[in-house]
Amino acid sequence: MISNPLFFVFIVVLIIWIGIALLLFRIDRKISLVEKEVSEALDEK
Amino acid sequence: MIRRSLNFVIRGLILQNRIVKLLKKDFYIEFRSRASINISLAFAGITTLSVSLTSATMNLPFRVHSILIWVIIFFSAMNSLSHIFIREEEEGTSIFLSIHSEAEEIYIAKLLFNFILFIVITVVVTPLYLFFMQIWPENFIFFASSVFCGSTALSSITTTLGAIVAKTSMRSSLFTVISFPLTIPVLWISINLTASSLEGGSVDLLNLLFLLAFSGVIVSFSYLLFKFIWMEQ
Amino acid sequence: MFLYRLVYVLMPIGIFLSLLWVPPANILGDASRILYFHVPVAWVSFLAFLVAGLHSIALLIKKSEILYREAMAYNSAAIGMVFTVLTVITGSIWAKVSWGHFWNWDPRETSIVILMLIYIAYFSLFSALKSNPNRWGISSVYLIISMIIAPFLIFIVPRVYPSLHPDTIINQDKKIHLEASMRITLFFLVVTFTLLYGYIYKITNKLSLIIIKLRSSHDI
Amino acid sequence: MHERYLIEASNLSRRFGKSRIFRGISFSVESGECFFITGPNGSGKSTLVQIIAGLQKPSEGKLAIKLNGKEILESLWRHIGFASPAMNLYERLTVYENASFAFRGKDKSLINHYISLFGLGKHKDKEARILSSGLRQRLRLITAMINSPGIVLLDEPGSNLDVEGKDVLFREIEKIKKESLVIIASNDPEELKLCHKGIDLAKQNS
Repeated sequence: MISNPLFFVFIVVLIIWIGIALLLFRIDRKISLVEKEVSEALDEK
Repeated sequence: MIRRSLNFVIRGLILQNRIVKLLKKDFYIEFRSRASINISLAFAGITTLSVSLTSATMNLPFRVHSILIWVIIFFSAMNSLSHIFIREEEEGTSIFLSIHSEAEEIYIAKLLFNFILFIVITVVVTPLYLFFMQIWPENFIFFASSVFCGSTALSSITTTLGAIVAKTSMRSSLFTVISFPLTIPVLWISINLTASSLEGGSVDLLNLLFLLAFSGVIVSFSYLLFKFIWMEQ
Repeated sequence: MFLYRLVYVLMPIGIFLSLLWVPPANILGDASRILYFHVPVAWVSFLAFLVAGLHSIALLIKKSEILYREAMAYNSAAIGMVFTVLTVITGSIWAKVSWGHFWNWDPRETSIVILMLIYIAYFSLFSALKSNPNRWGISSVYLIISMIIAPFLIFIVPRVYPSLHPDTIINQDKKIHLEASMRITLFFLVVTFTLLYGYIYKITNKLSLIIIKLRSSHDI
Repeated sequence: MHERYLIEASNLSRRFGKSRIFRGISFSVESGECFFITGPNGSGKSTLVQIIAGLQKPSEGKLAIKLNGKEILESLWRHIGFASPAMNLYERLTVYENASFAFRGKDKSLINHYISLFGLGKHKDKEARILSSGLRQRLRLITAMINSPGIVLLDEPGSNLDVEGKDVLFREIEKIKKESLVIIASNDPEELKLCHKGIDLAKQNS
């Protein structure tokens, strides 16, 4: 399995997608923060 | 166009006058407190001595010698280089400084101060190192100019970074982090040059010029950008 | 925005091309398929750095919409940071496959590591300036200065100092064995990843703009 | 004196991160006028003075400083004398050196003149770090007035001063306010009496 070079290709692609997923996760968290802020601002009014 | 350049020259002359004043002020303060330069020189002396104590009998390759020289110079200079700006911020004198001088004048004065400081440190460190390690460069002029050009490039980049660091809340601990990636190319080339001069290689004019060009580029951009660091625009 | 959404179509095609359509390279075999992912990711990390630097220059020249421009530079750097880390990881895997070591301090590797350090320094500077009203100016100056130094690093240092290893397999591979189909695939994936970068960048910028508008309308 | 200065501020506001210090400040002052800024602690007096001096920028609004009708865009500091408790002097320089650092003219006897005017004559060669806070305040005032600038910005000019020091200060302000533009930020009613117009930041913000 490990001697198969396609295994490494697979790992590389996986790592790239994990990285992009983390980036998306960060954006997601930022959006939820803004959501909270918006609802608080609306409550005040 | 002519009027513009004339204006520039006149401004330059006024600048000069203020710069001398600023430099004088920095040197007075430095020699009365003597805090940073003493620590730097003591640091340089102690590291040189301890390196020679432990390794003088060994026959180190020239490349290692050159790395050691630059490491000693770099770390002894580090403290005082950022100190020149940090002191203004810590003692709260930056308002007094900026209400009486142009940002560009401050930059040039500090750059000159740092440059002189750096040269003083190298002038102390290098002969000490050569003496204790019992080595002598084949081509002394090449060796001296490699050290000189490296110092010029390093002091020009660290002046700007010192100004940046002085404005942050963490100061000296941050200085190492932000200066490392930007000083690496300079250190790299300086170490190579010094090594080849110790080995007795032929004069590498291209790399010496590279170091000078590097400092020229950095100084001219810093001159333009300094006001954005120093004050809100 | 539509242009960037093309990434949904192009990315699957790109994956198909790189994994199934392209023949394996001569020496490396199937492991050469890493190239089609590693190179675009590395390209994006430099592109993001460039975009962040250009935004900083625009910010210092125009001095308007300060908060938004500052956020744009920051967002680009944030994406670039992720892609730089990905480049380092994928690159070291490839190095392991082709040279047998994870890390060799080849000039190319060195320059990407220094780029990563510049990003890290930028983010630590940014967080250390939190309470400074002039954060936009100082962080922009840092990005611009490092953008000036980057070419020295990336182009001059590898040329002045040839790598300790003679010509690497990869470099030979790139020069000699890159066939037309490989070139097309590589180009295709570079475009696709650039679009992906642009897409994420647009989204984060929109979000920053919303945050800025929200904060400024908050206390009036 | 042909130099007529004019400061026009319209709708200035300043925020620091998320919090706002003041907003909606508008005023205009001319040469020959004395303008006071008052308000409780934390209402942004010092910040406003620093904005006028160009040390900080307003977050919103416009501040225009004009000389003979033309806006000064460069080297504003050449026209300004500034003293504030936030402005520390160089501890390691002597009184004379601090004053001459601020001095931009040719005639060096003026330095001695100002030093003895504010009663620092016998402390001339002492380093600033061994001065008392009152003497430091006098030195600050010296550095603000030594160039006889067109615009004088004084933030809490009377703090730490004794009766004699205040006498000198008031006499000097009376003298310069005929030709220069003087702005005083303070809570001391005695100092505010020097000026005939001004703003109260507490009223502005409510």
